[in-house]
Amino acid sequence: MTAVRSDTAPLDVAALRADFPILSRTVRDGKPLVYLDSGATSQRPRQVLDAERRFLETSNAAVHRGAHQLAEEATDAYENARAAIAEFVGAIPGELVFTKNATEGINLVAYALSNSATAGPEMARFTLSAGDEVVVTEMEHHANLVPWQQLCQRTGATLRWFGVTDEGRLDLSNLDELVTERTKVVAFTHQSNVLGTVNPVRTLVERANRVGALTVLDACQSVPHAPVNLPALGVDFAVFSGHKMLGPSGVGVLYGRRELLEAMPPFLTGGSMIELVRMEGSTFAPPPQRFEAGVPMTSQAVGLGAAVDYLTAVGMDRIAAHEHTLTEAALAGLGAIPGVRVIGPTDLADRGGAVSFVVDGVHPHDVGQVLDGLGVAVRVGHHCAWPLHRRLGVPASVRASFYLYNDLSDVDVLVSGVREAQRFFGVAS
Amino acid sequence: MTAVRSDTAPLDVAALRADFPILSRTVRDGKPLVYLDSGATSQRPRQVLDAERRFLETSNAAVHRGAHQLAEEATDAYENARAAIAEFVGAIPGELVFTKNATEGINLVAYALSNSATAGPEMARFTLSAGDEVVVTEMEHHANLVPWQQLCQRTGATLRWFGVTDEGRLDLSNLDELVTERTKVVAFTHQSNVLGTVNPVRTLVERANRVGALTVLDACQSVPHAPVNLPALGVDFAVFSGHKMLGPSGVGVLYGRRELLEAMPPFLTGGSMIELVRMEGSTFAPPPQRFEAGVPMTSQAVGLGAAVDYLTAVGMDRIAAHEHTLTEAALAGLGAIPGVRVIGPTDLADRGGAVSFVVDGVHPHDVGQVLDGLGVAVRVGHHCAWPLHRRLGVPASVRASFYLYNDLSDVDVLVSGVREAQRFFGVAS
Amino acid sequence: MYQEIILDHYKNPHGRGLREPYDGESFQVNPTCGDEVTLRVRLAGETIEDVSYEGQGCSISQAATSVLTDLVVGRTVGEATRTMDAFVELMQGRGAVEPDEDVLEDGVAFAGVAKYPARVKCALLGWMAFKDAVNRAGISLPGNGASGSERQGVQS
Amino acid sequence: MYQEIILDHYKNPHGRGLREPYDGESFQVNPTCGDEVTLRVRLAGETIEDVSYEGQGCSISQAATSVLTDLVVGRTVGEATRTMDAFVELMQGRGAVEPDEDVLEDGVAFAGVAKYPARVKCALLGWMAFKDAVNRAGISLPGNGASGSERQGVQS
Ligand SMILES: Cc1ncc(COP(=O)(O)O)c(C=O)c1O
Ligand SMILES: Cc1ncc(COP(=O)(O)O)c(C=O)c1O
Repeated sequence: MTAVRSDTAPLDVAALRADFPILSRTVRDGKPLVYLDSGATSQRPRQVLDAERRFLETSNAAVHRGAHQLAEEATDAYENARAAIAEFVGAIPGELVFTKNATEGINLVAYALSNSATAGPEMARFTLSAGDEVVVTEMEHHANLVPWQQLCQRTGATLRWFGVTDEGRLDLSNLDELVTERTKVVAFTHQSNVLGTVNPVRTLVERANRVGALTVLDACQSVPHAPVNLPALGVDFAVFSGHKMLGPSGVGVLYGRRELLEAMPPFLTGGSMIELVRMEGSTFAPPPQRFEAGVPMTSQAVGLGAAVDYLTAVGMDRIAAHEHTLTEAALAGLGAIPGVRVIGPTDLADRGGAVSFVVDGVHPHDVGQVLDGLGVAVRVGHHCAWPLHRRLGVPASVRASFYLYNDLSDVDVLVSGVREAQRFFGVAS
Repeated sequence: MTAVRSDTAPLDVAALRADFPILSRTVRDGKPLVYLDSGATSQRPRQVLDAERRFLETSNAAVHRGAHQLAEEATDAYENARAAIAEFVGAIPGELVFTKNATEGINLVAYALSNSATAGPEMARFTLSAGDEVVVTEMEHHANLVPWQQLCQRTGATLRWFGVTDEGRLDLSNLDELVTERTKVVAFTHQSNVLGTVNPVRTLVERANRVGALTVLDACQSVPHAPVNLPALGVDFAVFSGHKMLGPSGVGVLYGRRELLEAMPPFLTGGSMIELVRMEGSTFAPPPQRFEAGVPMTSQAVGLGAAVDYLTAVGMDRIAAHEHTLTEAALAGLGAIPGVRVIGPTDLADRGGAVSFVVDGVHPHDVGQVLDGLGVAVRVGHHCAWPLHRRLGVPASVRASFYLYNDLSDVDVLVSGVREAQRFFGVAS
Repeated sequence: MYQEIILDHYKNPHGRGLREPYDGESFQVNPTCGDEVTLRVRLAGETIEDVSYEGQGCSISQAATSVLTDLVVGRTVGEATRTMDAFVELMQGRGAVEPDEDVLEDGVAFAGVAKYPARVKCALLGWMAFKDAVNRAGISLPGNGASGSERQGVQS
Repeated sequence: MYQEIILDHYKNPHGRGLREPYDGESFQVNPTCGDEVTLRVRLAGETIEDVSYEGQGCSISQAATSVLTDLVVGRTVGEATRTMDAFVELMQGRGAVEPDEDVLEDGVAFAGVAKYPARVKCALLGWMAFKDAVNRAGISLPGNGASGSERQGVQS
């Protein structure tokens, strides 16, 4: 195990960057790459690439299915990764289900709930029907919105949602009217992928607990960027994606309270998740296996295990502090440009490192294009949060998002690039 | 592009093996690894590992979501992989959906069918209800059985199945009684992962077409081992897994006829699969995007693209011929041992390279253990085909499965290892 | 990619605004960025008498729609189809297609956009709306401009 | 791993067969290989008077169940629990646990099996059935032998 840094000494970004091969490439005719799109997907350090390759060159086999030495080694590597990732979020291994991405994790919960309707009388506690309600927020990523719309469509339940204030905070003024005895699920994001807003998990969980609703936390943008202890947050379920936290694509995690995972019907079915199979019907394995049908993303889980080792060695507190510094600089730098408007909180309390903005008179696509020409990779569009953009009265925005390998010079390039876009489109003042 | 060999010149196995780093390792105190478990998962050549790493070190980004150069390159790599894989099975790119494994692909179809009940009147053609029937076979992998049991449970439809003959062939004697006007889906395996049996796709498809039932082909064990043209087979849907064909884990493929994919409701929902999202409801993108929610298994798709390039360069005809030779030798070698009984066809017509057997007086686990001690990796158990084992009157079996990197010496080690197990347990004659 | 011609059309769009009467109207959205256009077509027999539109979008989508009006107004549906096909071919050519200025006029300025796949959809948004609006006016436009596999927007 | 003692028990299992009367019965299956055991327990107060069983399985599962009968018949439920805990600890110890021959008797022969994780389930199959059968006889067996997270079989 790597040594854990819990201090908040500044990161040695230059040393860290040396671990990420892609960061030394150039784009668009020799411009150094300034990667400010980690909110969409992060880059991977050698340590993660090497761990996956080492696994594939020495121990690759189908896990939980074989008795030969490779199968044993592969199963150990896969389960050790689960244990490492569980520890990273304060959970026990049996509470972690590997999925292909966070999106699958949310769908898993939504489908398990609708499946409970036909899965036998003991599943009644999970069943939704007309009159029941699911509550989400207006700032959700589509991944934590559309599956709930679909669950409501399947079951006849009604979707309701928290609004967003002009400052980009959750409007909790009607908390008690929204979350009521009719509420079966409250699903919300820990940290907005657009605004950076960190939501008050405790307040929402307390209210949901009071009315007996399940809570589902979208932790995609929090777990990669700050220390997160999921059991301590008190949520029933949470999801995050490997590719946003230095790990491989193709692997995500669903955390679920043990008691719930044990009681829930399965979602995807097939090999490795069964207990007894007859043509007439089947019974299912205990969790987490019950929710991992088929040959899993084995090497990807191993890679994600290496990613959490890497993050732990750097120190999540230090990463959070580092991103705080970058966010502060970006808010100041962009805020100082006339005609640039940051959407989302401009104070740094309860705010993570995604900075979205619009430039008066220049469409986000065009801002992005000018930045791209300068080597700066940002995201433009609605960032899979279309209703949020509609609420804030903008069709789209430009988003810069930071990670441990960015530094203040990246912020400088971003800020001067935005000025350049204004000049190019003749809107500089 | 690599040159395609369509001749049937014998494989240069030694040269091929040099591409697979794991095959040069030793197990159990220095025994050379004899890997006969490719039916569970295959190993990966350098070319695939390198392609994935190259992608990750140069072009990694979220696909279909960004406008910067990395995002463009990543999207191109991902879509080029889709095109290469589509060509490999004779399809067009728009007919291929990337899933996490074949199991997800089958579940996708099964859930899309049950979702159609609440997805609007134009989906009525996909809806199942009480009185409708789903037909499978007794030789299915759990992945192509349990999802249909669950679909029936969700919809009230009835599951029926073809039996298996003592020789391990599909019993089609009651084809017309089983597949009737009530049948909505006929799902069956192309090649049994236990018996090696290749099923008569044409016969089943013709009957299904006659009654208007959808056909779902489990091509997990055929696409990796022989030339397969899915549209030419006439099936409506087919699935296969990357990890069984030299590609990464965490990526599978669902093939669907364009017209069906375009008409079907979505399964997993979230980012990248939408057309328009409002809090009140959403509409969905055309296929294949409609079925690819969330950030996909990007580098894994790229790796699978490299795998089909590799397979094509070697030549699928030659691979099939090679496995034919190995299967023939294994059937002869094992068949010559008193007390060893092969389950599955012993004639080589319509038979692929999985050889399962039982040894009188020695439990499969114990046979496998002795083989493992000799460096031979085989699979023991029911191989996720429990009903088939029950039908054949054995609780479990030993399975050797071959691929392009195996040669006749591997068969020799297997056969002498089985004799060794008999000696050890005192049942040699 | 930002040719002077494109910026000119962006800043001074031709034919902008929604006008009555019209024979077909289409609303199209680019699902990745939310850009949208509402476009109306007025026909006189086979001839496109007017194209009017409104929407929000980037320089590329706005300019391309402006160029579109220049290219199709006063032409027959058949001529417009051929122009559309040429423009779509140019945009999907990854920079490898040599544009014909006789056919595409100001549209040749978009040759550079074809090298940026993420922006191709922007350039085609107005054309998708045009094709759909003509269809809705009761005339079926053949051509490769908006086959099922390239459908990119939403109609409402 | 195939100690002589294991092979002896495998070839000449102790206490095999299902006998009447009994107080609790359990059916357990190993889902990965289909091996199964039906096991009955007869109690006299706190004392285990008989363990009878039938099933199909590999040498390890068969021998382990045979050893089980030697270890628990004639003992109290409390003693049996301690033995079970020691055996489970040995099996889950990856070869790092030193077995106590006074407690485990012939069971020490399974120390080598602990190095083969895929076979640990085989060695524990009979013990899971035993624990469940005692439970079904109305006596709750504590201990770490079959907590939720290690549940490996099916009960019917
Ligand atoms: C015939 C067959 N079908 C389905 C599967 C399931 O494939 P996967 O586990 O990759 O989803 C397998 C392999 O495990 C198989 O052999
Ligand atoms: C807040 C949030 N939720 C959910 C997701 C979906 O993650 P994935 O696409 O990896 O499933 C993302 C990222 O795309 C996100 O930022």
